[in-house]
Amino acid sequence: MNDALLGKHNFPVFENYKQLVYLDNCATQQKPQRVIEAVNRFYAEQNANPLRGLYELGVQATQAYEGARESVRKFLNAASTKEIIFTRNATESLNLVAYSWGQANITCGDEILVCISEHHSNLLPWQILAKQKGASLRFLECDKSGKYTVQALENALTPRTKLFAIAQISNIFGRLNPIKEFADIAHKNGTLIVCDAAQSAAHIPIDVQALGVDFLALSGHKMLAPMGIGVLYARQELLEKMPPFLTGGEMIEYVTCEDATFAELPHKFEAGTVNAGGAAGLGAAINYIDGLGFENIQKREDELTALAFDEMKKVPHVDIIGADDAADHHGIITFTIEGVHPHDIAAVFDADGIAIRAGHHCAQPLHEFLGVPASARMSLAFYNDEQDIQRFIATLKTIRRRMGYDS
Amino acid sequence: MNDALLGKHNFPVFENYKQLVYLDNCATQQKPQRVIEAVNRFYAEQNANPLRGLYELGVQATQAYEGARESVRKFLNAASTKEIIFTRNATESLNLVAYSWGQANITCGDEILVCISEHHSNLLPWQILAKQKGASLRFLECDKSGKYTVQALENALTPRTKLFAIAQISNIFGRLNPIKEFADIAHKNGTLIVCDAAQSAAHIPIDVQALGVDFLALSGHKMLAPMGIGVLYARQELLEKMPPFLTGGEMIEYVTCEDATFAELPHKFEAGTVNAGGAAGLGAAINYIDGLGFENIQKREDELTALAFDEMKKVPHVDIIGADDAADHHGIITFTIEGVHPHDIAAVFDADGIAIRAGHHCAQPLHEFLGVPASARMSLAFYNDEQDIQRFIATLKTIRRRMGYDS
Amino acid sequence: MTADSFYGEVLADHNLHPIHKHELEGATHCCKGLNPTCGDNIELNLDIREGIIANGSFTGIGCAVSQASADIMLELIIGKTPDEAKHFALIFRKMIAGEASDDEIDELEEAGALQSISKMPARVKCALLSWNTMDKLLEQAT
Amino acid sequence: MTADSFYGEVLADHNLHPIHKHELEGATHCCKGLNPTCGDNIELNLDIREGIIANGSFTGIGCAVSQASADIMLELIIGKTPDEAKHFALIFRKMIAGEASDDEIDELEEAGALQSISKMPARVKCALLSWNTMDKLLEQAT
Ligand SMILES: Cc1ncc(COP(=O)(O)O)c(C=O)c1O
Ligand SMILES: Cc1ncc(COP(=O)(O)O)c(C=O)c1O
Repeated sequence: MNDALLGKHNFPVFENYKQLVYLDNCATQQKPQRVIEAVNRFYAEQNANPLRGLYELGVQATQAYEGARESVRKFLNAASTKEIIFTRNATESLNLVAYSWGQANITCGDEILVCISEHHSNLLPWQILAKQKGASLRFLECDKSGKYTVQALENALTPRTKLFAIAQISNIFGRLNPIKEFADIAHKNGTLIVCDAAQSAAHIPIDVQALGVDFLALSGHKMLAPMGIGVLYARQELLEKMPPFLTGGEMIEYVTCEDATFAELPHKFEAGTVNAGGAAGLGAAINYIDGLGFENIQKREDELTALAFDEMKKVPHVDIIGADDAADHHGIITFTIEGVHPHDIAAVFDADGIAIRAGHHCAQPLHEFLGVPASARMSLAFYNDEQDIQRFIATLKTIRRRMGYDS
Repeated sequence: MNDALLGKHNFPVFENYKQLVYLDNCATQQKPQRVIEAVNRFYAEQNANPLRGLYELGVQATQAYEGARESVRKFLNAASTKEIIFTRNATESLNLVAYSWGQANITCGDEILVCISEHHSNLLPWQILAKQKGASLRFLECDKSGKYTVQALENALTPRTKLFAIAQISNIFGRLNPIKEFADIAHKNGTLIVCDAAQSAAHIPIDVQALGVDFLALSGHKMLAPMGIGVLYARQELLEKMPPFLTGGEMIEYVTCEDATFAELPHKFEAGTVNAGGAAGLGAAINYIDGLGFENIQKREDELTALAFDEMKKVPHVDIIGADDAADHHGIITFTIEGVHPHDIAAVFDADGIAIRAGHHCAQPLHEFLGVPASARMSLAFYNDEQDIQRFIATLKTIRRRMGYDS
Repeated sequence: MTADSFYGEVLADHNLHPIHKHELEGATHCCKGLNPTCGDNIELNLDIREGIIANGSFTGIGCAVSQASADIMLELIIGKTPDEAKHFALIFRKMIAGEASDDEIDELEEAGALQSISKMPARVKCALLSWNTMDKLLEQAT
Repeated sequence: MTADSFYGEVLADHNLHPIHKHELEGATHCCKGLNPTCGDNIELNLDIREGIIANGSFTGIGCAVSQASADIMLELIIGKTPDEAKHFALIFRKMIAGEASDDEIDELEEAGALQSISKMPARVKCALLSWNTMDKLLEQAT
């Protein structure tokens, strides 16, 4: 591991807010100086419209952009860069699948199976698609610990199930779902699997070929990169057959007044001027993660998670949602405090300079399923440290009293 | 005018490439240091997921993002920030209209009228929509100078014409279309007008209320801002009735397993984590333009255009596409050289350190209409200078000889 | 009540021990309000007779700010005319926007305890939920 | 021809005065190629008889690089066997990738003049268009 990459000093935001305890990493991660600089460098040294320019700067812009695509390909171990589509964020990636693959492949009477714990971004596109097509949306339920069983999946799949939507790591439970096992089961049933890797990409290594997923979505901003850049991975065979999603410049081969033929993969799915600066930032983020190594990221995050988890369990009136084992949380601990609304929890933490999140975390159906109107969530990254956790716990212990309870 | 804002020294790319003559501003503009810094500042001082955070950093991120929206509103003189939707680029803005408004409002037998000179991004979404709906796509033709007449428009409109798509400034001709006049004619016919302002936004002041347009699209990267951020303006009344386009986090009110209600404008149309860093950059770009003032930008660009135009007309074998008056070109001069393929033209310019563009410029139907397979284009911005134009002309004069012709 | 109460004692007290959080038999008017972004919701009941808000109550779920704000609001408006209630709503909004004078804040009695919300932009919606709901109710009522 | 010829004299010459740009009566094989991103297109005609490329021609539009490359290619392969032509295509690709040896480049005769294209990544597709089209044609032919 490159030790120099660990720690907050690489992140300008922590230089500017020395007292900040940032524990909302699920929502978005902070950006290391190197990533910020990579974006700057693009605009200062390579800025041109990629894929077009017949001049030196344009060639450099193209190299920066396509170089980032190759970085993503390696990061996900995709077979080809043709399978890597740049989007704005995971949400757009999933919508692309729903609009392009979904409109062409889902018909009346079909079923789409969605995990009950899915983020709205991996639920609403399917809900709307199902409505438009007269398909039915079915839900796979988990137990209190957030676990989905093989048995439940096998029971839920029917001959009409065309698609199974599941997050690799839930943004509430933090639990890692057995994607490979589930993909095999789905495929045996003739069902495609779309994997939402928004919460996993920054924390565990992903190998799309080993996982055997058909589609996989992620957001750059949740893995050290700037906002405005995301990725859709899809198997080439599927992409070849899918109609384009957005249309316009860059994604065509020939256009006449009446008709158009479309460019080759991956460009067919990237309409208009691409976000090459964002892609350059994502490339630098991947480089940063590679420099640290996932073993080291995981080790550190697991340690911090265990520390937080164990201390939280000791605080009276605090209830943790999900698994009873810190190892199942991957840096995500969602909780409630008896008698205190999550918004008030977040407000008290904020007063102490600690950023956590409160609400439904874009997972209202899960909250309904669990019978919890809202919850609070702390989520960490490798750049957090023990002191962050200690300050988090110290504030946690005071909350009920500060809300007027005697204990 | 703030004189300090004029000139290349504000643009890092020109510090890094002192000899670069950048005349591909239609494709994308270069970024001033202030814009690059605004993005940096967002990530170093305000980075959090906007619209969610119950903590200080989240509040700042929201202010940065919504502050940029207010800057765009003022820039376009929209009535309300509810009418300003952030997208990735103009292409996505136009696709949003086609998917959301189009799917709900275009039916079999309807007509969509598109100018023959439209960029593919303001053509393909309508071509595909028309096909899907059994509507017909009709074309408004211009004369050789790129001019569309009131008469032609009135003749082309029929009772079935639901939408009229037109660029404010064509990326080939550089001509400014009389949007207000055309909007009035369209509206009298019950036809909505969608205005592609991708090429105008950096060069002339836009007042959506005075223009009376229903939809207007622009790209940040073509007006000093980073890539990955664009804008759709639409009248509130239309947006209220339009179904969402992309769905997922941030754009909902309530979600159940079966159903969802959507957030208020503008959030209804912004699914997933927004590009707040990009928006901050766009805000800074608008600030930069405001600091210069459009009168000054126009004056300078008009002078440079006239200089280039007059000199180009003197070069034998060079044919300029479009109007015969430099004032109608708005910094965009598309041309051909007899006997030399545009790609070779661009290659020779590149060898001399001059970036221009060659090809069909995402306007294949127009090239077909004009009977020109491809063309070369120089396009300038206020930060270009007389020396850029002189070097451009100097190279232009050598091209035929360097391609092997005797003169 | 300890001294370091986060929102201040008045607010904490109204949150933990609301006076008016219950159903209201014989209410003449009822209105629902909700805060989509945070999921807070409120049902406001008023008993308006002979031009006076004779009684009122609320139910629903929400954070301390929205709960206490509702309770304090009812405490203030019960016994007043709808026009007086609207006047209070106006001043309350001014206060939250940081634009009310000290005299005006005095008029609001206990509701003045919510003044500090003007420094928490993310919570403004919570504080305003009951007041917005009341405005909607009174508009429908008149 | 002036000395500052941009692409070099060989290329400029084949572009302005192509030897093989014409229709071909009695062609046994014909194949179209196109370069979507730049709009260049080519139609390649070969007359293959008794295992020899007896004659060939091309038509179409394109930049100097694609036009000259097509003309030079035909100059090289006419009179050769399809296998020899394929071998040249292989070396040509190596050269454009900057990986051919001097000996190999020598084999290409005039086509070696396109060596400098390896330094213009945006133009590689132009140089390869005719060669790719020939490969496609020969694949169909055998
Ligand atoms: C007239 C016009 N419209 C639309 C576009 C598309 O802009 P973007 O690629 O940023 O979406 C362009 C730029 O290429 C343009 O010139
Ligand atoms: C599990 C999960 N999926 C999808 C998303 C959506 O990501 P984005 O908002 O970047 O599109 C998120 C983040 O909010 C998430 O946690």
